[in-house]
Amino acid sequence: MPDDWIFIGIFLLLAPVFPAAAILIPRLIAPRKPNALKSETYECGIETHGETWVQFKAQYYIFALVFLIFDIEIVFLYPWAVAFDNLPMFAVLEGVLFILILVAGLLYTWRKGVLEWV
Amino acid sequence: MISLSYFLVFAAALFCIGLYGVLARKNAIAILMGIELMLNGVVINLIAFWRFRSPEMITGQAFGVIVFAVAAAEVAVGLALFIAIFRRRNTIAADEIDLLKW
Amino acid sequence: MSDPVNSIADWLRMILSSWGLSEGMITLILAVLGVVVLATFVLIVDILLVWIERKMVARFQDRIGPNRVGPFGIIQPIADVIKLLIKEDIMPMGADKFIFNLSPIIALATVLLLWAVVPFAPTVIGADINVAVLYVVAIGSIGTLGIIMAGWASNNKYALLGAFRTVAQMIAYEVPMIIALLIPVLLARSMGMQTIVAAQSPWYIFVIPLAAVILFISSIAELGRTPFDISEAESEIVAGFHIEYTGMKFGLFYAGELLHALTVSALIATLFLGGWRGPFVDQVPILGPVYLFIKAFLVYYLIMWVRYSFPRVRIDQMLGFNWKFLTPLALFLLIVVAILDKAMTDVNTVWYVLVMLGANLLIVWGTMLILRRYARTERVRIAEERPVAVPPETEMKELVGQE
Amino acid sequence: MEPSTLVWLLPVPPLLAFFLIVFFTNRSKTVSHILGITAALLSFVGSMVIVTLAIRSGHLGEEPFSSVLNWFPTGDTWFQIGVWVDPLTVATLFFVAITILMIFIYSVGYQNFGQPKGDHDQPGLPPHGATVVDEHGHKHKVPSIEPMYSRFFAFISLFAFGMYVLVVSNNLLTLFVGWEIMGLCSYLLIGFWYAKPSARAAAIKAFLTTRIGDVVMLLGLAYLYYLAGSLSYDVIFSEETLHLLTSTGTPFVGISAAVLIGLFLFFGTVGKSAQWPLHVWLPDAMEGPTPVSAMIHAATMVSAGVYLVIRVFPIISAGMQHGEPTLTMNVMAFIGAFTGLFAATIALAQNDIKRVLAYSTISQLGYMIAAIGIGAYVAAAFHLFTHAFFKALLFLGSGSVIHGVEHGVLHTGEDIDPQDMFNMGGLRKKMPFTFWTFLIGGLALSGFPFITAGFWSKDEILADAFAHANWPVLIVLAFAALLTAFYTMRQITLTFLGKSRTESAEHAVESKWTMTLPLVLLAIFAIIAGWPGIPGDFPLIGGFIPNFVHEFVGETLSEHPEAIRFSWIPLLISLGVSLGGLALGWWVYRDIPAGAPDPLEKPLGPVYKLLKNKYYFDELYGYIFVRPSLWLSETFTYLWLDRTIIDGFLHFVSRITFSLGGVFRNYIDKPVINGFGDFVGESVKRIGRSGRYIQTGRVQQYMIMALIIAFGTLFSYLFFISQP
Amino acid sequence: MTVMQVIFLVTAVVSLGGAVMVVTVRNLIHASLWLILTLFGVAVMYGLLSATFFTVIQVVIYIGAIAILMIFAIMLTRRVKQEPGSSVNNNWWLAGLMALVLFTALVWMLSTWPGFQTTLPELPQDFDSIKVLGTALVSPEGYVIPFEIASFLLLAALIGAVAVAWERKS
Repeated sequence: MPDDWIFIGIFLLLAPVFPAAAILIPRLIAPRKPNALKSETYECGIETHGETWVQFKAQYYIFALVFLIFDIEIVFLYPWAVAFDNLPMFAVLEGVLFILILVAGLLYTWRKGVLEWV
Repeated sequence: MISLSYFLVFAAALFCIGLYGVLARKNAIAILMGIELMLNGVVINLIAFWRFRSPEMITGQAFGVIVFAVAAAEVAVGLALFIAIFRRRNTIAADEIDLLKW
Repeated sequence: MSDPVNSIADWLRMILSSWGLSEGMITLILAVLGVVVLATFVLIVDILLVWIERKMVARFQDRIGPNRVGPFGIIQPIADVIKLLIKEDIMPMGADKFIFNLSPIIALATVLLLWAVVPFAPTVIGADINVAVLYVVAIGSIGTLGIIMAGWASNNKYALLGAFRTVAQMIAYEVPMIIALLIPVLLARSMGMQTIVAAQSPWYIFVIPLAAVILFISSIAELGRTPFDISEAESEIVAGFHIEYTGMKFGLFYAGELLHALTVSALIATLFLGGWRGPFVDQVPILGPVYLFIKAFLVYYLIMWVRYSFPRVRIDQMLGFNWKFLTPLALFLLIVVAILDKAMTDVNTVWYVLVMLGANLLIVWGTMLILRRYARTERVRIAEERPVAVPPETEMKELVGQE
Repeated sequence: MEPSTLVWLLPVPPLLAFFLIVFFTNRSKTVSHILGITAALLSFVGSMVIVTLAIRSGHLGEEPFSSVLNWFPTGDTWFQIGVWVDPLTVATLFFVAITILMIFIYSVGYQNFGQPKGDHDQPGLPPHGATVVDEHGHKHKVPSIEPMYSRFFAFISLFAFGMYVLVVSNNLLTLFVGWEIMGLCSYLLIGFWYAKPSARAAAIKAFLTTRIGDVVMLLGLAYLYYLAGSLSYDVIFSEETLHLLTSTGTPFVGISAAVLIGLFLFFGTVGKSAQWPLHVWLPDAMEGPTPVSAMIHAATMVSAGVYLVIRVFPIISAGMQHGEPTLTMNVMAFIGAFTGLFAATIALAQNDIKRVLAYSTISQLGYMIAAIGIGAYVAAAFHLFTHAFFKALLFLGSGSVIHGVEHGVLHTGEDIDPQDMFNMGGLRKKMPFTFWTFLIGGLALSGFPFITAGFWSKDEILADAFAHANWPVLIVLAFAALLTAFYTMRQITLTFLGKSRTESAEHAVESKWTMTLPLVLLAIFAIIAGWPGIPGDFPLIGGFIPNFVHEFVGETLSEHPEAIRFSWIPLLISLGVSLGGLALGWWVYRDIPAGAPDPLEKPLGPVYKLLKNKYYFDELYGYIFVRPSLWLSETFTYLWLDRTIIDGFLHFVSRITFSLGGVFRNYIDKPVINGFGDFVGESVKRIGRSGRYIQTGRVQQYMIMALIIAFGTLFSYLFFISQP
Repeated sequence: MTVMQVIFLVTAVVSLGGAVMVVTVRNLIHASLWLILTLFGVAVMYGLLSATFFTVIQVVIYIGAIAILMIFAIMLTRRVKQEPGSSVNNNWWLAGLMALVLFTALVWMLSTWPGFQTTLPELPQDFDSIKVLGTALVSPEGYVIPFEIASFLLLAALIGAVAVAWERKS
């Protein structure tokens, strides 16, 4: 078990090495003649105008929000699922209740029309 | 051999750095980041105490789970508030949100 | 000699221990070796995938596909790699260099990392950790981070827009994916891949097919492939978050996407198609990887089939499909499965499977009814007002007038 | 620390230096040569520690310092690599360490460190000199620094690594590994100025010629491993193995395995130590920079060949009943003696100062081989020992001479070969250090009686030949010794004595201390290195210093060779040949006017032409080796190895460091330093301002207030109230 | 110096350094990336404490969700990439002092506590903390009330956040 985590850790350390190598090799063999025109940001071929920092609609945030809330449930539901064997029906129903409360939140956002991408 | 002190000191340091962020940063989101750091310090404490003091009871981990939920809720609401404030006042610099003064 | 991987590992262990190395050091060295071997193997498969994908799309589109370089053009990917290697990589002005370089690395590394928990055989697995399923989710979310970093670092509003769309889509579809992953975990009572594979008699695809379907769909969305490829909708946002990437960096995104597809297939195969399970696998463990890859490539073929058969959906349709259909369905399925499973604690397997399967099919049927009604109303709504096409010559006049 | 552990560490520093220089510090010449010299110094110190420990522990022959590691499993046993320090190793280690260190230091001066960049130098060509303008506005041509300075140090570091590996290894395979590393290094270093066609050709020549020997040697190793099942010294030199080798027959009628293996291994030596017929590469190897010639082609690498045969002497002499030499030994005696004479004759007619030394090296190595051939184990080791010192000294001295003359050439702008002895003369006054040290070395080489080291070792070989009543060898070697003395004196006279024959020689100047210091130190060794080898029963001075070499090195063999008793004849012979040769040489060449031909040319006639063209051996071999090799050198070494891999990697490294610097600046310098400055500057103002209003409406200030109060109460509680 | 200590120290240094960067750098996106690094270090800490479930949860929740949320919020509340002016308010030095005092006080108090140097006890045999946690979370004598309340908390957070952040298109 600890060995497996050592493996994971080493993998975490080594996995970036391969793509990093793939990025570094071109630095050695690829030509590098940057010029102002070449490093213009690309916008369908026309000149770029305006600030890159465009204002985003709040809806992105809302989606991330809903996602976050549903993400939290895994903290509770995965142990619940793993421990399923030694749970009585009552405990199962508690889990179901948990889910239902979250679904209520989903229904609220739905009703409020947040999920409509406008 | 690694002992409880390691984790406690680490958690304390994390907590204090977070505190500094909360007290000193202008940008509200940065303040929120500081709060996240503090919460992490707390959870580390919980887990460390569970591991070192009472590994057979699960209390520490249960508390940690709850703290996770709280942190998530706090971030969600806090950021929502900042977005609303930004929409009204076009800034989220904490020291420009000072309508409540003498 | 039935299990070459472990016998080689033991042999190395013997040599190292005869050098008087400490046990921990040996474990470390072996782990490093394992990582390198696994990653290299996966990357080679990845290079092969380019060819397979291109051949497949060619077949779907009634072409021949790469056929010049090498037999059946199988050397084509190598040539592509070389080309990418010797292309000049351009850094857009105002880009955040470090993050700009970091994100493609993350994009490929995260996909590689997923293979750490894919079981190849009863005894061969990178790391048999007891939270493997969540590990998959976690690594996936890091991948999301890589995309957002790419979009931000490019200093290009289209890249940023594309990144945001992609991330919104990925996190949105992560919800049904998590729930769909939760269901096999619930049946197997564990998050460890080996345990889940071992628990699959029969394969979960026969027990909870709906979960498999949900996972399949949400995985496709996670991959950002057609029909969910608004992240690189050429017609809307030029190429998505990697618009500014050239040369090998773009190649890394591309390779990462392909490999991610295969990885997801392997995971689906592991969770629902019994992973390495198959005839004689207990006598000959070396068969395990073969079965696994057969199943994985089956799923991968399905993904490609979907990709080359469906048009792209609009972003609003896509998000709506997720929040209003997939997520509730997944949650409902989870509730049903949980209750049924607890209710049938001491029922023999055959009945158990039959009931579960029936429940799934029932849910599917119900869903179909709802969908049909929804589709009807939708058709009616669309049928009413419709944009009228402008006669071309007026357009021409306007254009000329503008001159 | 356990001695064996230290022995393991000996080869490490040069290897590290190599990688560090190649990968990281290639750009900075200073750092590079500091790295290289430090590595050499570390290994030197380690070796000296080993030597002292070895001499302390009385009976090193019985239990040498050794330790082994498993390398790869062979069936049920392991192939083991390890280190092994016995008296022979100690002696070799001693001179290897010293010469290597000296040459490292010398190279700093020789490659013109500290001189300006050349006007039109490019990598791959020797520096052409730079123009500097002094305060009066006069332009001067001065020597310019070697463009590939760092790479030079990287290469010689790698070479030092190879040599150390070879010396300390406890089995023939790792010895062979070090052997090959040195082969590669000599290739790289001879072809160091790869843009010179002659250098390229010489590199290829050296590489391929030695390869021939190595292949045969590898055959020998394989056969030996096949029979003995191991290559470790302690196994293959054990009684039963030797007996096994002698008893097993071979496909060749009447040749025992021992003889065959011995011949194979000896052929490797023939390649490495440039014995006839594979001697051709060594003179051309003088194309490399002079420190390389000194290091590789005098002090260490060619010595490695002799070291090998001395090392495997038990195999060579296996089956030797009561002084009856084996077939191998006869072959060696013949080839050694022949090479000794043959090379000496060629050396007579060479005008290039370095070539003369090269041929003398060949002939001296022939001496050692011949000594082994007649069973004079200790004498061979002894001569190897002393020869390393004075030959290194001579080469470095010649390098110094060339350097001085080049300086003159740059000054006068004449178009002459600065290595041709006929362009020199009268350098005695110009370069006193070089002259005296060179003189000492030359006398040692020609065996000047009683003082110099060369005399004792050479005399011992002759005495051995006499004692074994091996007349042909004795006569040939004696004659070779005469010739040696003759051409040595010829060299000294032409170079230093008389008056200068060219403007450049007039303007030659003494070299920098980095070059003269090693000369002086080596000169000291060139004298005293012989003293511990004075035979005990030598008249007058004998037994003054115990015949240490014989006692110590002799221990290496299982049965110690008994010291041969003193007799007057070999002594008189060596006295005669050395003094006679020296006198003759001086008399013939005492005053040569400028532009005059070699006085030997007329009397010898066609023979002289034959000698001058080295018996046309190059032309003979040219068709076999050089042509196919040119392609190899062009494409492989130059284009791929050099340009792509090494340079490319260095560019990559430099970029990394650059970006690192940026990171430091942004994340360390700016926030910390500047932040602190501002803090000190404005803190007073800030304090005043923040004290003004308590209620600012700013949440964070409220929090701070709350915290202050909370801490205050808490601490006051803890300190005052809760104290019992 | 056991392996565990080495890992711990490296992780501690990295994550604390990351934390410092979080509270110091101007660019908020960079701050959030540093935050992610720190959170990752904390995840490794959980791993060292053999709370592997928390390791993955940390990555999923904090890096996968909260960090993304923050980056979104940053994007939403910015018109220009770099805000002019200092990134900290006027009494940042006081804040730093507070943090320092608190830290010293904490360490001092902890160091006086006898259990400070507790060494690592062995985990009970076949102890699957996830199973136990799952059981405890929904068992009436365990944490069922916090469990359900947490769900309500999340519901409230969701509704509240949506209500605050969502403006109806007019």
